[in-house]
Amino acid sequence: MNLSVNIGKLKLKNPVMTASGTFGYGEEYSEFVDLNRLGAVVVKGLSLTPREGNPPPRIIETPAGMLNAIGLQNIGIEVFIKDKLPFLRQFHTPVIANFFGDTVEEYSEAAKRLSDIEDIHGLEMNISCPNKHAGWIIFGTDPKVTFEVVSAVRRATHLPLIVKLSPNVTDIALMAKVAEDAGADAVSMINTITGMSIDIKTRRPRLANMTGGLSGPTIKPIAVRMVYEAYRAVKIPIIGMGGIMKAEDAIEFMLAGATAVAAGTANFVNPTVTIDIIHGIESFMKENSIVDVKELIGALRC
Amino acid sequence: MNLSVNIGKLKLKNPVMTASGTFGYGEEYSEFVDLNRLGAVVVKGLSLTPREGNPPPRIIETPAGMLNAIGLQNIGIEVFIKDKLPFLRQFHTPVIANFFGDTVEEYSEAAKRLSDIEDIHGLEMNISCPNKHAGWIIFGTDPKVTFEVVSAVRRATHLPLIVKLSPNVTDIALMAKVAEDAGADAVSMINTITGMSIDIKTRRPRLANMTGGLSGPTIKPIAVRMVYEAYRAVKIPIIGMGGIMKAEDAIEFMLAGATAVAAGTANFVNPTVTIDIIHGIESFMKENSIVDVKELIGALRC
Amino acid sequence: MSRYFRAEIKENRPVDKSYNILGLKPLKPSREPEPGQFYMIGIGGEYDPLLKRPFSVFRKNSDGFQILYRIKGRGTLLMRDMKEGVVIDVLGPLGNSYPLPDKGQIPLIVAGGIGIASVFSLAEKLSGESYMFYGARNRDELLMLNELKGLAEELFISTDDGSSGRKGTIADVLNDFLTHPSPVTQAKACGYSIYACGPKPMLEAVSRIAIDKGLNGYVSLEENMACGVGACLGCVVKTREGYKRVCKEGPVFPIEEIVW
Amino acid sequence: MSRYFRAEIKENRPVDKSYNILGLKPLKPSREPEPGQFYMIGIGGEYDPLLKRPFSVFRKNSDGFQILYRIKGRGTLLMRDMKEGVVIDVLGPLGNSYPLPDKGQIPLIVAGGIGIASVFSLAEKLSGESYMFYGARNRDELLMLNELKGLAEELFISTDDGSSGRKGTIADVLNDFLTHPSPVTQAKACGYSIYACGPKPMLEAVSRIAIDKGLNGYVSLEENMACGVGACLGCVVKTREGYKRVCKEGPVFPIEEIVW
Ligand SMILES: Cc1cc2nc3c(=O)[nH]c(=O)nc-3n(C[C@H](O)[C@H](O)[C@H](O)COP(=O)(O)OP(=O)(O)OC[C@H]3O[C@@H](n4cnc5c(N)ncnc54)[C@H](O)[C@@H]3O)c2cc1C
Ligand SMILES: Cc1cc2nc3c(=O)[nH]c(=O)nc-3n(C[C@H](O)[C@H](O)[C@H](O)COP(=O)(O)OP(=O)(O)OC[C@H]3O[C@@H](n4cnc5c(N)ncnc54)[C@H](O)[C@@H]3O)c2cc1C
Ligand SMILES: Cc1cc2nc3c(=O)[nH]c(=O)nc-3n(C[C@H](O)[C@H](O)[C@H](O)COP(=O)(O)O)c2cc1C
Ligand SMILES: Cc1cc2nc3c(=O)[nH]c(=O)nc-3n(C[C@H](O)[C@H](O)[C@H](O)COP(=O)(O)O)c2cc1C
Ligand code: FES
Ligand code: FES
Repeated sequence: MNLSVNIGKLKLKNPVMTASGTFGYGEEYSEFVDLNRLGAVVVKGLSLTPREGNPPPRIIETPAGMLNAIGLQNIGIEVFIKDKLPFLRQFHTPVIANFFGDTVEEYSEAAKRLSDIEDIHGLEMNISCPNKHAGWIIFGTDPKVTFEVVSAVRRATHLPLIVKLSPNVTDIALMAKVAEDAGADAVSMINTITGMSIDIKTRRPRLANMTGGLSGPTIKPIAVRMVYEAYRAVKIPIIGMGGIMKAEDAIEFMLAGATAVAAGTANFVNPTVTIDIIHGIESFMKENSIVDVKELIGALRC
Repeated sequence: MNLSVNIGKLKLKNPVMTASGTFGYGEEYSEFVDLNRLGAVVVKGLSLTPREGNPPPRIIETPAGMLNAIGLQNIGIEVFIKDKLPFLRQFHTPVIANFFGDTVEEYSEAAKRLSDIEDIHGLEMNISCPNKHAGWIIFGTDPKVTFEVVSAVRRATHLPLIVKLSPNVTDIALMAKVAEDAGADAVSMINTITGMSIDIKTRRPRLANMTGGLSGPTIKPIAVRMVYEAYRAVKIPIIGMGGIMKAEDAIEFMLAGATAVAAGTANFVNPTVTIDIIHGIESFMKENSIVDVKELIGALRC
Repeated sequence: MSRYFRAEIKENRPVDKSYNILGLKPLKPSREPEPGQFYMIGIGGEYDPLLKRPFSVFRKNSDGFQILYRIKGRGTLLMRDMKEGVVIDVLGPLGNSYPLPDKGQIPLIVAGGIGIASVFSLAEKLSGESYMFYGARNRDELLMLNELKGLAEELFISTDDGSSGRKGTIADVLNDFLTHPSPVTQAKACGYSIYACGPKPMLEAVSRIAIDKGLNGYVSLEENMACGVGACLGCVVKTREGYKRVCKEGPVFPIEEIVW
Repeated sequence: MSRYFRAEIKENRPVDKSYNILGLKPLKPSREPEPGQFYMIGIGGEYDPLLKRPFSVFRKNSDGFQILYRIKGRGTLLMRDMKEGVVIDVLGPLGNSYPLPDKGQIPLIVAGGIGIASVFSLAEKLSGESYMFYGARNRDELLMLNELKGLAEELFISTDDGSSGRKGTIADVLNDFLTHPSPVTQAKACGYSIYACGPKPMLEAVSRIAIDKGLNGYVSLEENMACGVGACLGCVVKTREGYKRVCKEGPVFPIEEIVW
């Protein structure tokens, strides 16, 4: 039985990864999960310099989901390399660094810096961030800007480059195509969907930041649809995520067109979920006499 | 205590309406709900000629929500006028006719026909429908097309015109503004969000139509955010909906900027939900010494 | 008498590994259900599961009524854990019911699997006049056999694996019965009227037999439902006159109407 | 010994209208909790509610441990209905714990409302050496008074409405105690160490008193949590060194660190 898949030139021993921002720097969950078992570890989004993030409350629960407004708090690339990467180096699992910037230049510089480091095996660029030079409009919602920033990062790195798409767009297939055209090796989707919740007693937003990103089972139907739309538009692999809670969900994403998948919010509910998903995919393959997990990719019947 | 609100020149005795497609033609729920109590009854979407709709399965449940692919099945405007409107005429509650077309011309014609009829008090145009003349791309996702179709309908009717916005867009505030500029008296939001679900055993989509519209509590955080964004962009009233299950939810939408609200999927879960919401708003106003429900509109504190 | 009411759970007991009987007592006067009608049953949880689940009325009793349900997915799994004394939301009785046979017609009741839940009360109502055909996957999935015995003039059984009754489908048994009618039935019959509830392939086979033999009859259909009252247009099936709603024009349809 | 385990509910009994004690027995060996640590408790429902809820360890017992919880929102409402024998998912013990007082220091334990749940086991551990200050809204919300009596050298009580103990806030009582120390405490004390858990305004008031009087001490904080293990950065509070995670660097923080 073969579970391995490829994301560009990056070979994963199985298609199950962690979603950025939900698995810390790997260490936090290492007492529950043997990191060697994972397809890849994707770490919390990094920027050139540390970020403080938003004031609390940063998370609230919603029906079958949650809103978060962490505000991209992170320790910065240098501290990550010095304090967190050595731990991850112990494992023979690819480390994918998720990163972002406020400007195209910051994106390139961050990509360059991360590419110099041994034992970072891939980059995932988060384009759901506001562009300082364009009135703080999100990089990932304007095809022209997306093309520009992805092209710039492409020039800055030789590592496999994954572009993490924002779902807050009219046409996700177009955005995936733009990323492909700009040189991405893969796209990952979906990032959180912007939402808001108001406390009617205080009349204030329940998140200090007003709005936050919706994740969890609640967004799965939207995420699956987007993966399906993108799959028909691009040739590069898709990493599917959004509400994956169990193996069945992961398989659903693969049938829709995902080459690999990531569990995000599910880690909070079940810290061993990634391993459970790997086991579940194996059982499913056995029961259905599937010898190569790649047979599932895009195998939806219409 | 005043609960009445205005949608253009239409006066509602309270802000609670029914969401199109979830309340049939009023008759279906009249044994559970005194229709005279409602702010308005919005009927299932109508077209010039009857539509057959999609093959079953048309609905499936998702976490805290549901996907539907009814495919706009309806009896057509003429049969509605002849067979369904007489029942609604018995009540002193405004009837709002939701309608759609495949072309700009069909939209205008439908609007014209409905405007000739006594006891239709307002029109809600559903622009989440594919445009036959533009490769079946949704009317409500391209600002230019939206402007064109709303302008045409505006010319065709003297009735209060509500434009029902699609949430499957990058910038809902822009779409609301376009509707306003084209002459809408109000916007309603949100329509369902496109989603998909796959049965991993059969590898087929669980809806015969592949994709469907997501509704219910699951979409509320997204809907509230969109109402809030639109509220800052337009002066015309907003009718808020998307996952309203109880009075607290309705109030949340009003604080975000909605002048009126509609319950949709909630009717399926609790057939008396509209009345429960009206009672709940009244209790909330009493407890908080609010004399006019309009005080709640956009009263979010930041 | 509102069709939307709260009801207390009086019993919720297994009748087999994956089948339970749920006894409900409406907390206010509610309408009498007719055979073939159904209820939408609310399952706890705040918003997940969200929708009510449709179940046929199985039997009326002194408290109110019972449903017989198969534990199938997450909703019915949660239902199995609902405790006596708990109060739930119920909508119903909904839909139409089985029309009674014309005078002199012999009613042939055909049930496949959990379809028995829907036709049981019809057999009761026909008080021993019907011939009943009941098929299931295996012996264990044949439910309520004792109760059924007195209910029909004759009871024919089949199982897919032959573990009880005839091996094969219940449609085959029905076909044989109609092809070689017994002298008794032949003598009595001013024709037959068929009442079938069960999985789609079985209903289709039964319908073909009925049409072949020129018999009239009815099938009770299932489709995913949201509202149960005809408002959402979610539960349609294809008929000769276009899509019809299972919850409103159905669940019972004349056999000749359905487009399979 | 994994900090993620399943546990059987041994008891779930009301101690007051809106407070329950939940007794849990881990189904496999689990780590011993220290006073101040907490658990993330899984609540049924498939995906709604989705997240686990954080609760302090209240007491250890022979089965495992107990938590004392206030029925507050929809999660704890559902928790109240969880029955004995049911098995749930638990993560913990998590976070840091109350550092013990330096030699000779008199521990002053300050609890506001449900804050008592967190400091109770600290008082037990300090076996009668502490002075305890416990405030609540009213007499009914003062929990576990009998159990508390033996636990501290002295127990001071206040209620907002004066229905029991002194009328006013427990911070005021603490302030009085520190302003007019009894001869006994004065004789004994090589200083005090404060341990406070309760609503934010109370913790802020206690912190101000501590800083005023130059005492060191600790507050246990709450913030909405998703992961409980430091991964999501959801539960931060503002400290002099930037945001820190309640679930990892806390929930117990030195008073001087917090920026209110
Ligand atoms: C008119 C009618 C009468 C019925 N009577 C009975 C009965 O007496 N006893 C019995 O055991 N079952 C009956 N069913 C089927 C029963 O409704 C489903 O088995 C049940 O809804 C499954 O719910 P679940 O959550 O366990 O399954 P899931 O598959 O998890 O349900 C997911 C969704 O699909 C819907 N669904 C799944 N299967 C069916 C189905 N076969 N029909 C309609 N909706 C379905 C559910 O209602 C739910 O919305 C009847 C169905 C209909 C339409
Ligand atoms: C470290 C720690 C220890 C705690 N110890 C106890 C204890 O021993 N006894 C006790 O009764 N309560 C304790 N709490 C508070 C308890 O977690 C909340 O009361 C509980 O989560 C409320 O859940 P709910 O679903 O009933 O409320 P809801 O308001 O419906 O919950 C909605 C969401 O907000 C979160 N939330 C709500 N209130 C709080 C809060 N005060 N702190 C953190 N998250 C919150 C919930 O976890 C949930 O995610 C503790 C909190 C923390 C952070
Ligand atoms: C608390 C939290 C923090 C996140 N941080 C990041 C981040 O730093 N970078 C990023 O690209 N995505 C981030 N995400 C998005 C997730 O990686 C993922 O795309 C999203 O949550 C959908 O998957 P899920 O439903 O499985 O959680 C974050 C999500 C959550 C819930
Ligand atoms: C079964 C169903 C049918 C619907 N039909 C229509 C329709 O005909 N026209 C329309 O504008 N919106 C239609 N809608 C969208 C609803 O009016 C509403 O905008 C949406 O469901 C979100 O609200 P809710 O979450 O309260 O259901 C339909 C929704 C559902 C669930
Ligand atoms: S279930 Fe809504 S129309 Fe039948
Ligand atoms: S709850 Fe996730 S970091 Fe504390």
